[in-house]
Amino acid sequence: MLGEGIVKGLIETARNFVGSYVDKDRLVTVQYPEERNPLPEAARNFPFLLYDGDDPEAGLRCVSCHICEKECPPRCIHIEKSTDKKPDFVGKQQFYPKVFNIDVSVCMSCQICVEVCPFDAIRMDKEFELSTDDRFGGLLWTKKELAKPNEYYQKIHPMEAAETDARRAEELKQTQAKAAAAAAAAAAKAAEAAKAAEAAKAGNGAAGKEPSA
Amino acid sequence: MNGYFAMATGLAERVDQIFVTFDHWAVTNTPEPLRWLVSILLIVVPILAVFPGLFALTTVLERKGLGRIQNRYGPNRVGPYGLLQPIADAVKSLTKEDVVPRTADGVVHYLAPLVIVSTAFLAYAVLPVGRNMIAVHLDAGLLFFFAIGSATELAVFMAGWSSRNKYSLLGAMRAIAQMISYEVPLILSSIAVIMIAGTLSPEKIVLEQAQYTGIFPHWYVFTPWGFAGFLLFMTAAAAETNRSPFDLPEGESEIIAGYFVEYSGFKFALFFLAEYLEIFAVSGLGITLFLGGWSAPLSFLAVIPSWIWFFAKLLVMIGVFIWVRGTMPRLRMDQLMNFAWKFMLPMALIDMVCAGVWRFLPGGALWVVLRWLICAAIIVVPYVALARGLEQGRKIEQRVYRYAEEG
Amino acid sequence: MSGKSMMEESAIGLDEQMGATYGAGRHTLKPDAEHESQILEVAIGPQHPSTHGVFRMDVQLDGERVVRLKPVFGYLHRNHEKIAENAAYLAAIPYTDRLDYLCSMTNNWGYVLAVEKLVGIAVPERTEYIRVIMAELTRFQNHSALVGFLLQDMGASGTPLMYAFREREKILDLFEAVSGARMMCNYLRFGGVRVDCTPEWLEETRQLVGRLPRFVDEFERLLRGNEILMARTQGVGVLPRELAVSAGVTGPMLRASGVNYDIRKVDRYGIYDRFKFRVPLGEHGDVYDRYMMRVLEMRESIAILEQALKEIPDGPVQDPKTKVRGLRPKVGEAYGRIESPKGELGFYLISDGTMNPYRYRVRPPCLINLTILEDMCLGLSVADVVVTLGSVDIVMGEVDR
Amino acid sequence: MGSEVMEQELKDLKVELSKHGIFTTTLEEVYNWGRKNSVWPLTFGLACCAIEMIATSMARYDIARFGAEVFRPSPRQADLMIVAGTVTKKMAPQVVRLYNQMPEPKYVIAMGACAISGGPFRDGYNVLKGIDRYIPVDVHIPGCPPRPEALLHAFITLQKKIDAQQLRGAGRARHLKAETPSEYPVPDFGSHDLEPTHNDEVFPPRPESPFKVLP
Amino acid sequence: MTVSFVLLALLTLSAAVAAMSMPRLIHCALALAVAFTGLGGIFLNLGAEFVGLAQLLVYVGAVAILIVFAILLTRGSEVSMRPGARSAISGTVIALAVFAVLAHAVLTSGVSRMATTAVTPSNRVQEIGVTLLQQYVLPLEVIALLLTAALIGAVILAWREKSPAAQEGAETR
Amino acid sequence: MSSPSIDPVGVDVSAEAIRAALVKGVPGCEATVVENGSPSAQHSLLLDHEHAVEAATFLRDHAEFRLDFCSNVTGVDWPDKEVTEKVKVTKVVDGPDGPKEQQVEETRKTLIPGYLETVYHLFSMEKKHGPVILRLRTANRGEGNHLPSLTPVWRSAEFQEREAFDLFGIVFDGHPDLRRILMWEDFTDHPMRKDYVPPEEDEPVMDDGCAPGSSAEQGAAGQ
Amino acid sequence: MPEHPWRTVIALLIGAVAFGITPLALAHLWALYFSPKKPGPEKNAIYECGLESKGDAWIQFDPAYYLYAIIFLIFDVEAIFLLPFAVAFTGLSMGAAIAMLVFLLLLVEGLIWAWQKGLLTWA
Amino acid sequence: MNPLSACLIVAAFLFCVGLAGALSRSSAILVLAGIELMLGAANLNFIAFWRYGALAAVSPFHSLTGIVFVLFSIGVAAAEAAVGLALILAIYRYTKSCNVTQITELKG
Repeated sequence: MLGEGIVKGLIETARNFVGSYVDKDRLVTVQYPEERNPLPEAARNFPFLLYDGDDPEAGLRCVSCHICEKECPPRCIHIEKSTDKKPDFVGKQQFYPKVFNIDVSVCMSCQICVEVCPFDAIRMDKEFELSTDDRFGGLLWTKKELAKPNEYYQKIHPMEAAETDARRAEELKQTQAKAAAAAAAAAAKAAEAAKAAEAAKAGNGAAGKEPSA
Repeated sequence: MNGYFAMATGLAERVDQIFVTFDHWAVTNTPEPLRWLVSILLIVVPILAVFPGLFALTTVLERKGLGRIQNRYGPNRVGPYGLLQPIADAVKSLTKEDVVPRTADGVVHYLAPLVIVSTAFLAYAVLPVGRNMIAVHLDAGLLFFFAIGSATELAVFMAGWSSRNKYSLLGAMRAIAQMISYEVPLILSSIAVIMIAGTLSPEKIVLEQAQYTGIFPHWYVFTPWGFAGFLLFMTAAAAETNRSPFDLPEGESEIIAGYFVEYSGFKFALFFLAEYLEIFAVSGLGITLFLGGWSAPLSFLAVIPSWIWFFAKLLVMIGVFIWVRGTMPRLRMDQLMNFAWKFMLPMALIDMVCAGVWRFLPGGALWVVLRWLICAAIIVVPYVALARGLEQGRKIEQRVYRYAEEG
Repeated sequence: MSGKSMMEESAIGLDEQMGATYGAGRHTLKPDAEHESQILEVAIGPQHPSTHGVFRMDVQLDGERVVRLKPVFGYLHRNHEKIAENAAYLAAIPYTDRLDYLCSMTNNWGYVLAVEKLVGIAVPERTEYIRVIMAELTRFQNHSALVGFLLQDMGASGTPLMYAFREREKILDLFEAVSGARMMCNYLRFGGVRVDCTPEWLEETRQLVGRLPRFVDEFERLLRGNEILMARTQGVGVLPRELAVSAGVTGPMLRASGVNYDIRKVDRYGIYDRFKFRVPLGEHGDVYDRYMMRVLEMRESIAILEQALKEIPDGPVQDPKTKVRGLRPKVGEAYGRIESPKGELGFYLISDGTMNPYRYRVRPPCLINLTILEDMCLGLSVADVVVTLGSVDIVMGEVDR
Repeated sequence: MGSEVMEQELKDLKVELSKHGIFTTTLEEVYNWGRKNSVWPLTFGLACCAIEMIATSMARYDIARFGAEVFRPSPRQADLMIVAGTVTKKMAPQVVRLYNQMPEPKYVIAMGACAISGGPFRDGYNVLKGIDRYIPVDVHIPGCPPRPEALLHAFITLQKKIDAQQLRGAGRARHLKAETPSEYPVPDFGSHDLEPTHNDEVFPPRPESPFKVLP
Repeated sequence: MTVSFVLLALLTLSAAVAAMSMPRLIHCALALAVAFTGLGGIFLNLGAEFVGLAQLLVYVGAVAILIVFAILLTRGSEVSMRPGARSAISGTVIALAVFAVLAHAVLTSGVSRMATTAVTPSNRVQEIGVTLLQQYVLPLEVIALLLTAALIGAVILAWREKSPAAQEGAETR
Repeated sequence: MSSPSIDPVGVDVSAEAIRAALVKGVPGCEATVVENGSPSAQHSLLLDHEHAVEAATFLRDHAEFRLDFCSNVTGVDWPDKEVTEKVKVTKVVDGPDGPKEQQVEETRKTLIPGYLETVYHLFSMEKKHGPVILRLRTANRGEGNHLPSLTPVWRSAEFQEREAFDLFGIVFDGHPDLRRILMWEDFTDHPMRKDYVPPEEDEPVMDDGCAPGSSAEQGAAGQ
Repeated sequence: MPEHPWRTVIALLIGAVAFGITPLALAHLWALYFSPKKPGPEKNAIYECGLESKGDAWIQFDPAYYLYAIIFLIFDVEAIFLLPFAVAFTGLSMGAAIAMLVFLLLLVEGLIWAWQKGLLTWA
Repeated sequence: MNPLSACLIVAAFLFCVGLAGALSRSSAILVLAGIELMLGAANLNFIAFWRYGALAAVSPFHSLTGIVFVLFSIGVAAAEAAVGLALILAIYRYTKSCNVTQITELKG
């Protein structure tokens, strides 16, 4: 009968109209600036650089290996390697990025840089409120804007961060153990050497400073 | 007890007639030479204030209502509950640059929105919005309404043609074809009412319906021909005013924005205003003809002022329009025309005949039910036949689907 | 002065253009020698509410009847293939996300499948299940969005689209929870997926899948019996079976024309042979059939999802032997294809033994499904053209690449 | 003597201005309030971001709350152009033409990496490296694609920007100055590239920007 | 003779002159619609309510539309629409002559000295209906016949026979 | 994963079988099997220009093959290759003690002329098998860039051949509507060719001369 | 009031025109004082989906519209005769009603003819 | 001048405008429009005589004759317009012109 389907449709919309006043499922709007749906742990938007400790310069995990730069599909990362080195979290001497720029106006949020980074130095941020009227200044992020402390990472990706931290702690422990072993070996050697000769101070210091990789 | 009742009805009467009384008071207290001016102003100004106000309200209600149908809020930030939204829109439109295409016909382009708005306003002259509340007492009030309404077609044509835009011309042609096709059933379905009421004057038609048997009113919508006529009338009204599902002339997905593609700023707003004014006017006429105008739905509810009833009914009608808009897709041009000529027009003619039969059948006690049934049959049988014809002629059916055999 | 000459011009031009009729099974609608009304040339698009992006149709109208329709592409030609040929194999995955931007998961799968063929990679069991789950969720959201867009093209004021997106958001939430992004998931990897899904995620998905049939029911109540919808779609944009096959039309559109060809069944890629699901077939090949194919396939997707979510085993999600980064296939070539929601999505790769593919080619279902757009649309009105285009289900990112 | 007259005139002007001051201020407030609360976007999607733009107008995010769900398909009635997606060189002239055909005041949001800079596709031979090469952009949203919330945020940013605009004085909004153009040249299709490749008037966007265009 | 009559007459006549002299056909049609409106206004002014409104309904609502459609359908002819100088002059001269004769007749006949009734004759719609159906039944039926004949005739004239295939399609629908 | 090239019923659609059928069914047809070294083992058939359309029609209408579905058509560019090989040549060298035959190692450069290639992936919707891969090669990359069009056989090739024309500059003789499809009409290059150089773009750069986020090597990345 | 119904209608008409003109004038004033109009060759070109508009919109149109206009005209005139009849209907005899029925049927005949000819089917 | 003769003068002028148009304009459509104007002028005369004529006073039986006549006239005019324009359309279809002079020329 002509009109039957139309009436059915009308009933359906009426149900939704009335439902919007009583049923949470039929009023799904999240009123954005005031209300927000929590972002899932995995959510990603743009990369940032992690640093340990308080000093974004000294604690920066990036060792300027250029892997992310090469793998970045849209090639939005620009790194310039430093000429000198600084110790990383396990105390190994590493280069650091003199310049680390990410052009977020190009970044496609693919997370490949995070995947390929062997140093846990780059991670994805969840921040998305980045609209700006400054075309270049606001969208070219330098090392200063990119560096975020590990605590921030722990806050936005708790599970992932815990895993990374555990792994790094393990790594650190291993390195320290190795260093300790090396130190012990060196000490033993030194003791031997001391027995053989009297000059043992210099060797001790060198062993402590340079753990075998 | 009786005294209270009388007092209550007296008070109700007073409230009901408050505007009329004020009108009289103001006119009689004006010095003689200015009297005509005041009396006219007291008619014109309320119309020019109330209905555009209603338009503003409706735009926001429509947006919110659609929102609710679609599981969302709709405008709710501009002013309390988003009610100031139309004012913001008006300010924006007012200060927006006005662009007229180089090759357009400037004068006609400028005149089109003015013509369409003025004719839309004129229709309110014969609309009784309450007891004794009608702007102009015309013997041929309904004819006036239709005559004024027919000027809209030319205005639409002016808008579409003068823009010299392909979409707008297509939209205008669609709009005219649609309007002329649905104007016939619109007039014919109201003729049934005229036949029974015996007058072209809207106020008298309302008075005819404002009688009660027991507590039930004599609205024409409660008769078979009236019910069918009401549906036909409102369908034709939706088409006349380009409302969904008949909004082809401004079918966004096909011809961008129809005949006002090239209009910007407040001229565009005027088109919208006119469109909504027409919706109100023609809904108001539908209410007047079939739903008892300003009369209360039950006799004891007459204590509520008549104008409240009128506007309440109008709001309900607007609500239905919004509801339909939120539900239905749009018809296609040929379907629209077929529907008008092959369904609406025959049904309207049959409805007229039905009204004639109703009048000539005796209204005695036994006959009440019989008359009702006979008239209902006169309506329903052709309805089924015509609907079948529409469906089968176009091979429209719910299909059953097969699945590939498992391989 | 201009009137007459222009009329003649357009008439002559039309005749010339009409002279060039060609092709197997191509319909032509020759305008009558003496034209009652003048031909109106209208461009629909590139900015038009119903061309689903930046598509353009140069239409010639006789009144409202279409006598000629030329699709114009390239407004979103983003050089996907060239970029992928200049990048490593891995770097192409996020670009495939942006091909058919409604269905990043299936795009990933198509590409990953081609690379797996090229290199010869085995995929862990659990991964296969995850891929099926993702693909079917994608298919579901794509089809529901399509039905919404189709109704939008028909002039419904957004309601079906809103309902479709309401459900789509829920599916996108799932995608985001597992892959980190709503639309551009970049989730699949050669020989696996990037990260495993958690048991909680699977549980949430199960719950959502349990609720999806209700949504389809609502959709059907709203639309299926609607007389206007039926009148607008039945008998409109008919695609005959032979033409569909010749034109290489694939996906629901092909099946609406009655050809039983579903790559999930034909190639049995992944683990689709383990699931029981049916392939709905249309009879008339019109817009209504195409619309109904989507609705019925949504139900089949739910069936597959239920089975997959029940049977999904534990295990690794990445083939440990596969080098995801720095992949260097042997010299050779491979063509891999999947049944994406829109049709056959194929990837053709030629390796010259370097880190970058020598030739990277996408076989876009949308573009090829558009081949017969003109044949379907001739003689229809503009409104029908819009609906017919809507029923093809195009995404310009894939058409133009 | 001349300077005295000037001073007197200046004083009169100040008095006059202060008389009108309140009026102008309130007018400005109303003007900005109306504009910012009634931003009608052009129905115009280019690529992936368009889907997120649509999602923004859908039930979950509901841009209608800000009164901006009135997507107008005709540029004549639109205030805001959301460049949502990759602008290819083939499309760029059309985008510029649509912008030109919008009446003042008009705003542009470049949504997503592609619209800002060509984004991931900037190495492509057919991809325009940012729409701001041809038309001025008010708000940029990075992201690929930006979340619907990000678009809402950009919208709010635009509202703030509108709200801060002055009606009078040298610092008045761009569209209120008679000398600033309202339409920008539409590039032509060349045999290898668009001609010209950018519009010097708008690109780079700020004179004080540290960026320069090298030939 | 009231102010309103003069205004309406001026409107009608100037619109009529415009309708007959404007170069662009569509403008002519629109001016013609204004002239019809003015004429309807004069009817109303004279107290003939029903007829005035009927004039508006039919002429502005339908005849004007018909003319507009006819113009749009025969667009090729819009080219040389300026009245040719010779025919314009001769036409105007003839018309002026006719006007002179008519005006002379009006002014010299007894009409101008006739006493005019002060009251408007009753013309309630109901009375029109009764008159129509009691006194003028036959003309009414003849008008119906005429209208039907006009419908059929006009349609046959305007309708181009479709190709057999198209007609078949139309019939099966 | 089941092998897609063998149909469950058992029609052999391997390249070799197709070649045998072609040579028998289309007289004069030269079909060569092109081996594919990858694990996918999708070998292809190289057809000659003269018989390509005939062979395609034959394959489409063949009762057993019924390759009615031409899925994928694409161009491939193989630019001129300079092969450098070291060859030991015996030469007569004027030594201090008279002419003398000597083994000299010489680098010889041979220029292998490039060509453009079109690849067709065929399947059968009726028999549900495939793919059968056809290849056509042009004479060279310059004037001889002509190939017969297979659009008259399969409609699905229409847009894809246009695309190959647009992006690779392969001219398909017999194509009904060979225009540029993705780039604009006035565009003169064929960007998917390996030697295409994109136009120089004005890049905004910072004062220190480095473009935002893009380093020097990225500037060249587009090529 | 009742004695001058048309005066009110005229006043309403004037009011309505003023209602339309006032905002347009205000907008014009606004443009004059604050926001200068900036017309341009591109801006004031015809809109056509972002392309340059080719060909003219003012072309010869589809005759299908004309057929409907004719039928509409005939039925419009019919309505003019029906209205007085309908008003008088309550006081009329059966004979008069039948006369009107004949009138109606004559016109319906035209409609049926058009229907059968397939004229009412939009081409 | 009494109102009746004023009406008659206006009607006469309207008639002559229509006549002038019909005679001088070359477009057949405008010729038809001119004829419509002339018919309108005639209607105006009917109404004028109905309003000011003495007939109503003389015979109440004929008091509405003018009105009814105008109604019939409107009907006839509408029929004329429909057929006339259709005729123009039909002629236009064959001659591709609705220029009156051209049409006569073509007919020879």
